[in-house]
Amino acid sequence: EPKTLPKGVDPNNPIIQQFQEHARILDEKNDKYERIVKLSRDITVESKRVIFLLHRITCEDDKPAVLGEAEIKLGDIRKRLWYYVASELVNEDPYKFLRAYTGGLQEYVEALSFYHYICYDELISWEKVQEELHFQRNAHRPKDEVKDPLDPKAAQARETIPTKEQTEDEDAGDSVSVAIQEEAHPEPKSDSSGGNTNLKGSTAKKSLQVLVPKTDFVLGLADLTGEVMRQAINFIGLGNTQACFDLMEFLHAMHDGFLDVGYRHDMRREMSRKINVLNHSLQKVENACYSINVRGSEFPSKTHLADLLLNSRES
Amino acid sequence: EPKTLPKGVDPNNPIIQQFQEHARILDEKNDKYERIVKLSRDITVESKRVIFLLHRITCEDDKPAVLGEAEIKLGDIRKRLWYYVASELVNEDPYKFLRAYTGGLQEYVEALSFYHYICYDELISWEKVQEELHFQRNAHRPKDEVKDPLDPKAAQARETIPTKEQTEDEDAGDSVSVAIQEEAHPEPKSDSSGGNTNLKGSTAKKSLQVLVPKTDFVLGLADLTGEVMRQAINFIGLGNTQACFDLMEFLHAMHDGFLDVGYRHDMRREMSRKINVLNHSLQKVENACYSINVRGSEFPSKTHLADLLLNSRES
Amino acid sequence: MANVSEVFRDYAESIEAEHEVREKVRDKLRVIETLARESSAMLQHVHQPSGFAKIADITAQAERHLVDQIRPALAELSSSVPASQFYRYYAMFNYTLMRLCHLCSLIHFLKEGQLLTRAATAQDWLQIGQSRADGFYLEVDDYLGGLIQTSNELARFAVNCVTNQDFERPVQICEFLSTLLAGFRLLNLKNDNLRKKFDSLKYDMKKVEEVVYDLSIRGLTKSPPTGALED
Amino acid sequence: MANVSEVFRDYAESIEAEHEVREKVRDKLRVIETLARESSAMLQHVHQPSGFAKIADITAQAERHLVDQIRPALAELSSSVPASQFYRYYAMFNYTLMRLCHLCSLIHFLKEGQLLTRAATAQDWLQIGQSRADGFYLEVDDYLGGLIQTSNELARFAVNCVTNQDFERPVQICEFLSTLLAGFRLLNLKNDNLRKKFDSLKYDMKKVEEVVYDLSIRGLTKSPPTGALED
Amino acid sequence: MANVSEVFRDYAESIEAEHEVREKVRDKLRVIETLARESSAMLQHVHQPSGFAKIADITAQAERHLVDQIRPALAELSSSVPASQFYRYYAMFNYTLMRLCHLCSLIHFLKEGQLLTRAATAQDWLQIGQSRADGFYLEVDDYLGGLIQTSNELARFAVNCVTNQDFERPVQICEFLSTLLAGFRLLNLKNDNLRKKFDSLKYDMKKVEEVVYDLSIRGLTKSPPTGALED
Amino acid sequence: MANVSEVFRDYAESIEAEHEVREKVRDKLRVIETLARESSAMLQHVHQPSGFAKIADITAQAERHLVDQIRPALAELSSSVPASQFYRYYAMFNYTLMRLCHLCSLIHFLKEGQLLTRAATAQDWLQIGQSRADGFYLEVDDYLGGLIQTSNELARFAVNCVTNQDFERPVQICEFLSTLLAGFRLLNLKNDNLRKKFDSLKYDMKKVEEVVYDLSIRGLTKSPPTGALED
Amino acid sequence: MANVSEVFRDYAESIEAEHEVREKVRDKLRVIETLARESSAMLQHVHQPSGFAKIADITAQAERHLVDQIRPALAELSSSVPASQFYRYYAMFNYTLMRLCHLCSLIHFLKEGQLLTRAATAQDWLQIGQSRADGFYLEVDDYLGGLIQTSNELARFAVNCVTNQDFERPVQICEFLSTLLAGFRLLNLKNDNLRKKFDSLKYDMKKVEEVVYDLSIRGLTKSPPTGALED
Amino acid sequence: MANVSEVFRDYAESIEAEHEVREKVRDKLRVIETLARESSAMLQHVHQPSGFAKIADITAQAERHLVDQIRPALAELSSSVPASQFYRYYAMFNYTLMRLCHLCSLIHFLKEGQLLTRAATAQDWLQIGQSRADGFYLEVDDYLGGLIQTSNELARFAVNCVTNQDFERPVQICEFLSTLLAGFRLLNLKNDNLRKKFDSLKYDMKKVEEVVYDLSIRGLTKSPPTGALED
Ligand SMILES: [Mn+2]
Ligand SMILES: [Mn+2]
Repeated sequence: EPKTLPKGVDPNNPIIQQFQEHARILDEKNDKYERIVKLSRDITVESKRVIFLLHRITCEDDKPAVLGEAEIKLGDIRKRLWYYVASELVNEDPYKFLRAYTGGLQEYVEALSFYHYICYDELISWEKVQEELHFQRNAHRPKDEVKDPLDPKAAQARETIPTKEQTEDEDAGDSVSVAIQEEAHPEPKSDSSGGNTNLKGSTAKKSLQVLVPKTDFVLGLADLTGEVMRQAINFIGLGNTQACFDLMEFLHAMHDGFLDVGYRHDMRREMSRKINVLNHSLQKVENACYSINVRGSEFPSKTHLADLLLNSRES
Repeated sequence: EPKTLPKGVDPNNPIIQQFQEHARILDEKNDKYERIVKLSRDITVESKRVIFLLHRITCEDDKPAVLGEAEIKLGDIRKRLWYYVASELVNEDPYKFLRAYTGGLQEYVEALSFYHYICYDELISWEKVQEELHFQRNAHRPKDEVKDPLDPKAAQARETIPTKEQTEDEDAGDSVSVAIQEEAHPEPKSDSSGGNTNLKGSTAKKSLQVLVPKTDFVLGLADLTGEVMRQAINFIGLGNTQACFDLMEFLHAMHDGFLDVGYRHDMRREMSRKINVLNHSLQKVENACYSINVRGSEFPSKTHLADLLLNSRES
Repeated sequence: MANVSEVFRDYAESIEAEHEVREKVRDKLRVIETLARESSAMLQHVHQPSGFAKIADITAQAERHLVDQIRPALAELSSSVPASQFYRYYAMFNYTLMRLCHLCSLIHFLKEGQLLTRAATAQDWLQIGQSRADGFYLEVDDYLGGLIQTSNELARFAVNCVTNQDFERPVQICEFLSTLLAGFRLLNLKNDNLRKKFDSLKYDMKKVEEVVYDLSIRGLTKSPPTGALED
Repeated sequence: MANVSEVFRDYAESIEAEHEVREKVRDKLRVIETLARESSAMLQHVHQPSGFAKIADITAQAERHLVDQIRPALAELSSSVPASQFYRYYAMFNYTLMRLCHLCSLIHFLKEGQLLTRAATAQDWLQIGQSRADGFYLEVDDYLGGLIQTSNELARFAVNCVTNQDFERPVQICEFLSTLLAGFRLLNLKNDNLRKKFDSLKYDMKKVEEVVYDLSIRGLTKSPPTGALED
Repeated sequence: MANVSEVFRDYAESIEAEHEVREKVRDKLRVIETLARESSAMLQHVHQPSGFAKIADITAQAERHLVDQIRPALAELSSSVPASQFYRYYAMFNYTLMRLCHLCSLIHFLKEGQLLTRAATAQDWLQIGQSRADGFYLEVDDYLGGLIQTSNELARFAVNCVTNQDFERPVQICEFLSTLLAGFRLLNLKNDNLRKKFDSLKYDMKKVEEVVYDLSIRGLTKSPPTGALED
Repeated sequence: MANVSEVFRDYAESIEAEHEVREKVRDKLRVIETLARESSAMLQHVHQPSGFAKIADITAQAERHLVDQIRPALAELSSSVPASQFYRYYAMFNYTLMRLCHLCSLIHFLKEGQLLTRAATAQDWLQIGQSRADGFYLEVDDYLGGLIQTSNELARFAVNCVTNQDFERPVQICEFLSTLLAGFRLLNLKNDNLRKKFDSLKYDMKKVEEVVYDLSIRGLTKSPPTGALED
Repeated sequence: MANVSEVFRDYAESIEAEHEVREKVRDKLRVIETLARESSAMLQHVHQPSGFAKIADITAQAERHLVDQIRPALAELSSSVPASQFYRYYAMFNYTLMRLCHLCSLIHFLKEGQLLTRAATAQDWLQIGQSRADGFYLEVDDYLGGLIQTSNELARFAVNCVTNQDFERPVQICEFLSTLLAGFRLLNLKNDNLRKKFDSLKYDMKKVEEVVYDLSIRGLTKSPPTGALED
Repeated sequence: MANVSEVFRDYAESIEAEHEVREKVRDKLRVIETLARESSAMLQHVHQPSGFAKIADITAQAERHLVDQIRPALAELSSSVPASQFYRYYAMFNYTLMRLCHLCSLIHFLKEGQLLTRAATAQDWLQIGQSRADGFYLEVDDYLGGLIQTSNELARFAVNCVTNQDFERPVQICEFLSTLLAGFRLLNLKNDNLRKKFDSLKYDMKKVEEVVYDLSIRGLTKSPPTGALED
């Protein structure tokens, strides 16, 4: 680094040397932070698109195609964006850079859990999300010391994105890869004492991963409820009233969950804001179900009503 | 684009086709916006570093080396970051994306004007700043339709950064370049009616440029005053009291200027905040000059005082 | 420091110039807004029993008003915005453009029962550009925002149709909204203004579905509505 | 929806666990803060006439207090933070660490007239790690923040030295701050907390320069101070 | 500068004087607010089954209360505000005047099914001025604000009418709101507060239209409502 | 000034003492809040189809939980607040008391369909004082704040009753809210906080009236509700 | 309800009329503000080394500008505000009047070293009324607000005087502020805004006292300042 | 639910009662504040050359004013606050009490050069209680807050002493502040408000140290100040 020293500042002065070292550390941290922020923004944009894609499902028959496309997109986000975040976090305390990627992570959890709910009709678990962001060591790795956004080599290394096939089948990146220290991540003594750093059942050896703090996971789930509400309103518009009742049940379960979480201590302000939104979403769906019922009551039988609605739509 | 259509939605329905087109336009705009935001963040970081570098000047002898390094860094920012912003803005209304790059632009103006002030002892003009962000057409050009951050080709195209030499001497990018429409940017009828879109004296034909709105230019200058204040305090610490008086004069001139600007209409809230900071900076320097004088008065001659301070520093 | 004051003098002039443009734009806008308010007021009559019978007259009148009065006023606005600086002043007239799109698409729907495309809105109705190259033009966002205002109005209209004994039109509106909804679903909206409005479209859909339902169970629709998305 | 409640039960447990860690950290911190306040109180005496004569005693006492009391308390804090989650709780003890660095570098300067390096602060004085690999460690930011607190204290001290008829030490402090300033100038600081503190360092420098100036014009310095950055 | 403190003593007195006026106005206002609250409480009964049958009694009682109690209290307030400084204290009683207008127009509508004009509100009901020349007077903004409060109340009332088996009144309310809405559309509302309230009026209109819809689809309205604006 | 530090040491102790009270109060509160959260969670089930059938069970369970767990915890809190300093720490437990009142009045209404008075809440349910003389006691504001929380919950419940085919309860809720609203109208709400909540109560009332309207227009109510305020 | 729209048309006109007054006031104000800005800019030069030598010229120029340009502009503003509605539009020109008072009292002090009274400010300098009876007049609050702006400017000026080797004027300024402060202390400041400004006056006083201190400890004042309040 | 409105009427009364206490407290406070303002104004004269010579007279006058006027006014306030509800209204008079403490300690220091203890402040000067058991009493926080106001005033006074050629008193003030600072350092300040004030005390200390420095470097102090904390 050709750092110009002011005149009269002795480059051999140990204090000056020490401060040069401080400068290097601060710059590296800042550069890494910026790189992660940028990846996070990309993840946010792409996750939002997955969510929109999933809203295009209007009936059972739509599912295979849409879910297939969503799966591919999610895989791309994982392999081409999260992978680089993970690489940046090798040998770092992930909490140090959490603020840089928390936005992207929450949006990604929202998208992934929405996908999962539609596929499997259940809430995704934290383990599953964390597992998704756990990468095999033999995958392509970018240079470890990528630093200067102005350094073309470094930038190139990051942007030589492994295509889907590469990531899984090849180990094309060896020429630019650098040994990742063999030592495993330090681990908390037990899961209960430390919380959520490590993968359950995984010793996390020699692996690349992006830590998913449980709080960010749950904040992502809170956003999910907004999408579920939108879907419920959608389904009413489409005459699928039963689905609306099902989604209400799901939201009630989520509401129970957040009711418990909502009063916990040391909670981020974000959380209470999101819980507020959840309450509104739930009430919207409750009101929708109410109006289905209050109208349905004018007609003798509920099934008859459904038939009628179906007829008026499909005939 | 393999866009999955929900079942029952006829892909040949003209309305649906129309909305597919709307979707394309919205996505493109959003993608471009994101790309510019990222470039802007890089510009901000690098500009800040130039400012810090310039603060390392402690005496006349430091100048050549530091200014040389600063010039190289500013050139890099220009050729490697602004150039890509300019490419993104080809055939776009720059105001459309101004919010995406205004942060980087203001910080860049701050750095550039600080550099300029130290070099030439004068305030940089808007024309000069705008000229700096004006690029020749035969320079390397990235693909025009770079869109998807997930598309490896596109990302590669952007990140295959031209090195300093390339940008000036070669036209290496032809293989990925795409014809930029020949048509000139639309121009306002006259400079006075429209304000500050076009380069004075330039017909802006076939050129790449990043628009520098005068307001952003002036906001950058407001930040400059903060750095000038810091430098003045620096100089007192270094015993260079005359420099402090000179900088006070400069700040007085800036203060006069902003006094006028400060009460203009349609002003951004940002501006009044920054003018407030300027007032504080000025008073800090005034107080510093005051204390030089109130102390200097205890001693017979001012030059004698300077000698003494110099002695106590340099001997 | 002679050049400092030059720099600021230059800037002061440019502010002054911008200020003038803004004043001019504001004046032109004020005219358009008053006219648009008048248009809305005319179209409001379709909700009332007295106006219901003369929908054709009302829409014809509103269309004439749009062509004869709003269009020239809009042309004046358009010419007061420097072509290359459309977005510099965009936030000023943005909302008004959206409202004009709404008026166009509402009148068109009342006349034809059809969606008015962006091309037609810009070219045939408002006579402004369709893309950046045309100078003053109709942004996709504004066009879409206008459509959603129309959907809000139509949901209300469907209710009043029934009050006024028209049992056909709600079905037609239902199909229209259904198509619109399918279209909007194809868009990737950021968490912005448009997305929130899109949600209101879903509620409109629901409301109109309920009206159609009320009609069907009472056998008041001539025939069951044909699938909205299958035409 | 059985798995929903499982997910939340799991989360509730993890919150509870985190809460416990926080409580523990908070308790440990409270002890350290009280001790650090005591240390500061001891060191305050150097500003006063009564304490001025016994600087050596005071620093010795403060150092003992640091070694005997603060260091073990810090070790307890350190062991209550899971090694891999240093940054998870960082904001809780961040400021306290900075203050401890300040105490170390102040005592060291009063004793030796020298800057205490980060390595020495971490290893010899606080006995915590120097890098992420060491678990609980001394971040560069905190070390630097501590140095600036020391510079603030020394600027005040320089003034009081003169009141107490010590005309040598201000010159020594002047040189020290000068070196520190040169060092800080090498850093690229974001517009953050540290940068604002850095500005205060410049004011300290200015203040101490004035003191040295006052002494020199009155011939109260034995010899002109030697260039601060040339040693 | 000997006379300076005298000068300031003068000012101190003038400030004291203003303070006294404010105290007095505050006291008078407190009385009116209590009375207005009582009026509101009486009128609330029209929403309830028990009160529904005796609407005439309730309105008569509320009107008497207004004439016998509120009017004199308002006269006292009016006389405590110096005529030339009406606008100086305007912000203090502004909201209360609005509320009184609301009470008047609500009672009047319940009795007559008609809009109460500003002239009548000021002259006949509240007995205050109609223009600035009359001293304490009823500002247009306050009158309009009161009307909108009435529209909110009537929307709620329309709902409760149906619950109480009155199927005529909702239609009457629908026409009333429709007229009001058309009136408001003519205003170029600069006042942001009023504009927000105007939005609530639109919402009330929609609500009442839905009530009328529900009645008409069930054949519960005698005849389709006749045109509200057929002038 | 020799005794100064002694003096300060005294103060330090008194500050420490207050600190301890606060810590203790905070600990007790934490327990109560956890319990209250559990109560709320139980009562939430009445909104859900699965819980709707077992309302009696749910309220019985919640009542037991309140008597067996919350009441003793509250007694501990009460004894940790020095009687003469009730208001010194009031802001700490204020909100929690309000919430407990809400739980009591909600359970009581679900069981009995009646309003729970302040006397009963304080004496029978929470077993704390009713006036300042009793030491730790139930302030009027907190009682009222709790009632309004209950009204919010009941408005939502009315909607879910319909979803769960119970068409009687909404009418009962409507009467309850009507009574509450009439009561609140008699108060001169100085407390801004309470006034804002009062607005939410008005909104709840309107919401529930609309539910009853929906039921009655469809002939789903047995009979028109009998008057709530017929005293 | 046929006459309703006529009624609303009336209101629309009255709103339009008010709108016009506001537009006119705004226009007049804009002119004054530009002129006041120019005045300020002139007076700014007294702080600068280049301007310091020509204070008499600068103040003379500023005074001429005030008399020749600002005064007629203010007369136009005054005549555009209906006399009986002074307070209705007060908030619009309030701040500007304050600023003009500031300019007057600053020029006067620079020339005479004396406080300008409210009577003189209103009558001799601005030529507007002194009490409500005079129509457009100078409120006490505005006069006081202007004085405090002047104190802010003078505190800064005292510092710059020293920089420009003038050691007399700071003493004079010190006395002036002292008088002002004593005056303000007699006022019962209800107006929060003024109270905040009063705090800034205290701060100015302290600042100037420190300047005088710096001068006197270095023997730069001719004599200790004579008492400001010796009445 | 017949008795509900009775119940609410009860509550209405209790709310009214509280309101009356507040009104009364507010009135009493207003008197005290005016008196305290007068006291401050008297004491201000010590900063001015004219007053400097007659410090003894000024403090005597201020003390008389405090004993004869403020003390009885405070007794009236004290009796208007129900003993058991001291903390309920605490926030109303809190700040005023602090200011009275400040006046007492300032007068005392000017007379005796000593710190006034809390006991003496409460018992001898203000004649209010010292602990909660005494009813209306002097809280530690308020006493400390008052001391810090005094330190602010004394820092300013030290500067003006020098201007008025008194070179002894700054040294005395320096010792006083030093003692105070040491005392505050022993406190674990939880109260955020007090902590901010503590920072201002540190700043005052530094300022006064600089004054003493200026004196001692010029040989204007008789002797180096003797140790402040040599107990
Ligand atoms: Mn979302
Ligand atoms: Mn900067």
